[in-house]
Amino acid sequence: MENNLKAGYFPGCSQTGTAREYDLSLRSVAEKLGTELTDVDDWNCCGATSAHVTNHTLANALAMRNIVQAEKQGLTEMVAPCAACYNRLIVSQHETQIHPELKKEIEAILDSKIENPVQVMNIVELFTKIGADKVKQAVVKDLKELNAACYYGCLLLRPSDITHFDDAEQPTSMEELIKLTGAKPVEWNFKVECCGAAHSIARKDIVVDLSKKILDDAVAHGANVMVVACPMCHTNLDMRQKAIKKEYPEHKEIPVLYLTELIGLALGMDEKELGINLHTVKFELKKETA
Amino acid sequence: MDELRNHVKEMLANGTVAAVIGYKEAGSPMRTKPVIITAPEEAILLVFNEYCLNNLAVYLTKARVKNLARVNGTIKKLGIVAKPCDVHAVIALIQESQLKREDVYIISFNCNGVVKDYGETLTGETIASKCLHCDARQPLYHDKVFGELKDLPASPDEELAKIKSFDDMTSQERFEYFKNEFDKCIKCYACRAACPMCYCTQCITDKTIPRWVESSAHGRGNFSWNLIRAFHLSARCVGCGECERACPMDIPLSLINRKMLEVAKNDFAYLSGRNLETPTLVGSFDVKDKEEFIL
Amino acid sequence: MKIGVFICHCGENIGRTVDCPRVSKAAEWFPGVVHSVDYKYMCSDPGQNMIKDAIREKGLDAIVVGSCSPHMHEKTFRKAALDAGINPFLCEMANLREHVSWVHDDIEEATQKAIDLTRMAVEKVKRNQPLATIKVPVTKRTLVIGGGIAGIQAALDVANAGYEVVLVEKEPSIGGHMSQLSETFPTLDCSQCILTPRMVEVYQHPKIKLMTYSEVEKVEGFIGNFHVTIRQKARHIDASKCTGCGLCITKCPIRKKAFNSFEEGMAYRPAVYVPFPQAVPNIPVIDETVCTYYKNGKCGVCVKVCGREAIMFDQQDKLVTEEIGAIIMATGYKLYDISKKPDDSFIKGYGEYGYGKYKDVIDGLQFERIASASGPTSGEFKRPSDGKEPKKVVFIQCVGSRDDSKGFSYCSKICCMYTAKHAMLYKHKVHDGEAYVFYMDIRSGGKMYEEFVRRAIEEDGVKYVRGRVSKVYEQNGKYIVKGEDTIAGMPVEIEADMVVLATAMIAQENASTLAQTVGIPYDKYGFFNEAHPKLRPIESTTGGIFLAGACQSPKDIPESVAMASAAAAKTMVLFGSDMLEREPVVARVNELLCGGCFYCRKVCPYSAIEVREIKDRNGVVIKEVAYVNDGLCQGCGTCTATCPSKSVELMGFTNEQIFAQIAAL
Amino acid sequence: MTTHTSTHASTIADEIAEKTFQDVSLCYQCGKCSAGCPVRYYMDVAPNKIVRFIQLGFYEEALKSSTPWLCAGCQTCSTRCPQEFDLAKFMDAVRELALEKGVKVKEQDILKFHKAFLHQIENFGRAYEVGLVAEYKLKTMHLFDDVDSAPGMIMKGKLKLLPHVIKGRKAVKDIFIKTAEKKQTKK
Amino acid sequence: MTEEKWEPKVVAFVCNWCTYTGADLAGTSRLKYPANMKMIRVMCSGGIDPVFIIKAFERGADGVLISGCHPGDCHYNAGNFHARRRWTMFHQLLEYLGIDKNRLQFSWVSASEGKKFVDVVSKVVNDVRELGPFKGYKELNSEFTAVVNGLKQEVNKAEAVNG
Repeated sequence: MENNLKAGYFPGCSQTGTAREYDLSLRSVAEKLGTELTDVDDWNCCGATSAHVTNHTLANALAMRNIVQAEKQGLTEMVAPCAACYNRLIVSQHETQIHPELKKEIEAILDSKIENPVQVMNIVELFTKIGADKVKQAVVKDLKELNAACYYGCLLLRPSDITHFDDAEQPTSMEELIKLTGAKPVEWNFKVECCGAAHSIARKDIVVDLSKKILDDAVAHGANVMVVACPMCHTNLDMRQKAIKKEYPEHKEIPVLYLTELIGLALGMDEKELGINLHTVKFELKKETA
Repeated sequence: MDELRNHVKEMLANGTVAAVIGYKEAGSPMRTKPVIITAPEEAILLVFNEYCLNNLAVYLTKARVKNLARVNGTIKKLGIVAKPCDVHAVIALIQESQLKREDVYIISFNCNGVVKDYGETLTGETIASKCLHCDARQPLYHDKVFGELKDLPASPDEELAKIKSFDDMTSQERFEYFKNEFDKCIKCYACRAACPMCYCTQCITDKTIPRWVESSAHGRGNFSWNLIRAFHLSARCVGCGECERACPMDIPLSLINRKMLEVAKNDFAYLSGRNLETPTLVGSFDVKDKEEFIL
Repeated sequence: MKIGVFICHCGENIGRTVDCPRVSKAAEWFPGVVHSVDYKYMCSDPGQNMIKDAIREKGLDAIVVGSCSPHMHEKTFRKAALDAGINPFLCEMANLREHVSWVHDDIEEATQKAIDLTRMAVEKVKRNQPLATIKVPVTKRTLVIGGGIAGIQAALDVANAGYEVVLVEKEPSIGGHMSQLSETFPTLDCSQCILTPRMVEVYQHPKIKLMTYSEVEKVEGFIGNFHVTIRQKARHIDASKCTGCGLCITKCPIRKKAFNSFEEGMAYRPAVYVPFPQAVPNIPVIDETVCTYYKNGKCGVCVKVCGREAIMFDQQDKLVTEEIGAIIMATGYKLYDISKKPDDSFIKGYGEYGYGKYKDVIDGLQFERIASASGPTSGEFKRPSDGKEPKKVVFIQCVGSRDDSKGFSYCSKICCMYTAKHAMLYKHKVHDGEAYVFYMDIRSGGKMYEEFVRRAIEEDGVKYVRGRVSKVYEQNGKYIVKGEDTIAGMPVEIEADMVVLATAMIAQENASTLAQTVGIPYDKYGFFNEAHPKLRPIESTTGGIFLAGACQSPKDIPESVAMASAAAAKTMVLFGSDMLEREPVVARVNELLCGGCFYCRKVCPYSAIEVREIKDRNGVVIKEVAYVNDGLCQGCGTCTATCPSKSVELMGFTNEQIFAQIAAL
Repeated sequence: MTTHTSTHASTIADEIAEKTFQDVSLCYQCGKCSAGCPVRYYMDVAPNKIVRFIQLGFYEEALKSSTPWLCAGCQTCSTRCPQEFDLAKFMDAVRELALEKGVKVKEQDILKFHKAFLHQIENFGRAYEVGLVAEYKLKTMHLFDDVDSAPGMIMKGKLKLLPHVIKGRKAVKDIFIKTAEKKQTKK
Repeated sequence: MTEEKWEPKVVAFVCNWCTYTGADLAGTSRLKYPANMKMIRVMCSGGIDPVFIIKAFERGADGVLISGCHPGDCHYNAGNFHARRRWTMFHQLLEYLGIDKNRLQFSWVSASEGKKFVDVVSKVVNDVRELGPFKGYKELNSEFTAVVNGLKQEVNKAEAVNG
């Protein structure tokens, strides 16, 4: 295939653990679409919420070390599939670009110059880059049985003046993408509502409440599956459904897929290949009777 | 070369142009001089090569040349053989209302550089310094274009390096340097005569009521003249280097012109005579123009 | 040349730190000075007489007064010079008070500087030329652009004073936004009832030439002498034949193709239409974009029903030129379309409120139409989605106003009042309904305004919540409005049936393009700039062009009307004399030397430089040179500094004069 | 409530401005941030009031509140703020200051989680989830929360029993040391 | 004149509407500034020709100040925007040719900025004072005079020799 995309890949910690299936499905889908992903050498944790809520210099330094690593590798584009990692990387990059004194400080800590040529992409942008046509051509299975609620969460779109990606309140890019697979996107209210993210462990009660509200709205608007683009959202929406069920026994479960998994299914891969069997809420496509 | 001659012959014969300003050989194949062709059979004289040093655009604003285009009460086109860099001057003149685009017929060449001086073979050593930072070896505007692009002999841009080196000098040192250079000036105004952009009916330096520039060839008059000349050409100069070539005292005028070209480029992303659509730098403004030097 | 120097002590003001007698003594020795004196108060009557007497007795040709700032007394001393029989522009001043005695302490230094300044003034005045004030004739006709309430008021005032008016309106009818309103604050009288008689008056006024469905295309000339080109768009109806019977409108088969913009998109209109029943003039327009005839040449029902043969499918736009002396800009405002952000930025505005997504989230003008007795619901409160009566309505203020992020930094000024009015109108009709207003501050300065808002709260029970709403979303047919009451410090969620957004008032579509056409400055939002924010709020900086109403900044009806009458009064001031007098500080071109590069033309802020062709005896153009139009030139001198060959000079500030000053340093 | 004076006041507002590159006076207290905050119901004080406290110099009230700690950093407020004030970033700075000033944090569990998380990165360069959860549970004594899901996750390969240690571990550790030093010198 | 007695000579070209009026305000507010600076009033900063500056140096000025309305406040809407472009080019040219940038300074002073006017004037006068007399420019001419005198002497000598 000609015009194959080459991009750097920043997996992020979750992809090596709780979100193993995200990593798995991304790599398989990328391969199928002829996209070559190069892992960032010896990447470290972006610092996540914990760093920036307690020490902003530390947060920027941790994130920028990865940018510098990618830079040294000669990467010009880099996908960070985890929305939180994406947010941390792109924000730190922006901050160091507009505040020279901060840049100097971080350069001193990292003992390395920051040139900032690397363009950080989120997962949706990666697919846009690959091209709708290419994805569409590769689809072998029509997912028309799926009524999907696309969930962007908070960090994929924000801060909108830095990410410059889609409308911050009424985004549509993920919907456009999944339409290619035949799945039907549903219009619902909480595409960009927060699920509680980092409070997953320390304040499970909050996460249970917020996730429940989001899941309920999706179901109320006719969704039979949710699509996410962030391991943290996935943890809260999928894994926490057990806890939700415990708290609210009448809760109606709804499977939660990663965007990459949904596309993988359309490209003809099976659930196991994509790691969907690892989810808390079970999901299987209807078996074709033909 | 035959293409050029045939084309000019045809244009003159069918009346498209009233005259063509071009180059002809001057005593040696390694030397040329300007010629104005009005009859088709004279077209055989025309040449184009790396010895076509003059910027012929300077003739376009001369009354005698303009008169050639006036035939029986109508205005015909004037043809000009112009290197791509000379085309910049034509464009700048059009932007300054000295010409109309439809009144000039631009015959240009894909340019492979010219020499510093007549009689030399074109090499990295002898190539004119303006060719080393040329941004348009193909003419940006033309009515006819000849020639094919070949690789240009490469050489470091020493002019720019020299200009940069001034940054490390103190103001006194720079003042001293230019004062000494300007001291050589004999006020012959050859620089002005050679400059295609110096077309004023009466030059500021010739004005006596009031007197703008001290006309005696002493240090102060020289400094003022060169300063005003440089300023009047800032952001208008197309960088053809004819002034320096014309200067009998070898004053390095290009060091100043080039510096101001760099200033216009860096501060306003502007190059003179490149685009008929962009407003001239002088005569337009942007609310967001830089101003960190203003208190 | 005989020059007189007069040094003023200004009581003690100058005299305390400047040794005035010494200055006047020193001036005696300046070449050309034949008379030099000092006096306590030069500006007093005896002081002025001293100057006049000296001019007459000593035969002075020019004078220099060393006193205060020219901004203070230049006019006084020039007048004195004129009275004594010399040209007033042969008087110069040296500023010895503001620039010397008041800012320096050392007497020696101050005196020396005073001598220097006087010498500079003497050197300058030697090179002054006698100048004559410039006189230009005035065409006593006014052009009013915009036929909203401001334009109507201005046109009527000027016309009633006996001057001719051309009123240009781009829509098919005059009336503007005011004709869309239901009732008006703070009296709740019906908008149409007070407006319609004015519209008819305009139509019938013998001094007013009404041009609807027309736009100003070109403005040339200057104060007192504008040449205006107006495009009359083709109505495809012969206005001279049409009686306004409306048969074509009722019979037109195109019923649901075009939204009715007067009803703010909440109804349809046929292909041939008048914007609203009371339209003035009552002559319809055919919309080419939807009419079947323009698609395939068929239909023509209107032609068949029209008894007057007034339908003209092949009518073309017409260009009309008018000679005008003064222009009143009254182009009004438009509402911020919050489904889009104003610039071309990627982020769209206010997705969180779901405007454009939810049918029952509407803006203020849409609410006016719902509340209006002549509106799409005939004044009954029905929400757009299902026609049900909303029982709970939430009003959100400052949508797009006071918002640097998604809108505009300024306050739209009228929303506090009309939101109170909206809530009140709603409560008056739906007695069991609930109205909530989310606000940040209530700005109700104005006669009976604060009382009006209190009435909404106290008598009509409208609930005001202080806080901006963060999100509106739909759940089971209700709209959940998420807000915070910042006074109680509590989150508030309201299940509303309808949400009304008080969107910002912004500059009219293409206001900046029109401003460029007319030649007046505008601010970063597109509102036209006044000449001075306090002392000249009605005038634009361009002479003879005045501003009325919301084209200058957001305004309510009484303010717009007041401004319109003020603008009308300003044009009458202009028309009070037959000739205009101007200071002769204008640029002059030496045509012999001009090289015709026209850099002057590029830099002139007033487009005062024109091209003049120089021809030989046979009429063949030899060259083109610059020429200054005295009426337009304001005398900044930017052209003089730009001219490479120094062929243009500013009268009163010639290069020769300035060089003389420099030389005298 | 005690009387408030804003004598040494400007320092904290200044420090926040320095950390966040924005001035608290930007906020005009419209409350849109609080209105849209997903965790508003769990907070003791509305987010806009935290800004108000800082504006007025009531620092203690701001620093000891649970609100900054409950902020999930979702940036809904920052995205919708009409004054383009980045409240999420502001909250980061308030938390940071609370730690620097040694204010007793109300939400101990959240703080302990963050500390445990950073500890993992400091040691291994990446988040090591088993270690994180273990450390967090030991610190908070919430020993039996979520124990039901853990074995399942280990089976699925989601929780690895051994941490992945990156090569640049020392570089990362250095980052921690240098940023800590910076804080010391500042004091 | 001895070095100790030297006082800087500064010329200011100011616009009529903002800076000149701002200077008037400095006066009415009785603010103090050095008496070394003398002002020449033009209508707009857009009308200040760079040759004025050269002339001022030729006439012995040690420093020049140019001042007009703030961008956007120009009485003539756009005069100062054109001026700003011209200055951007001119001050870099002068600096390149070796005239210290503190000898030619630019400022925006509005009609209400009496205090700023005083600050600007004081700064310029101080800067120029630090640089000392503008010998470079002043001596441009004296060298010429010296050469002429030298030539005259030569001629005289020759005449003397030739009898």
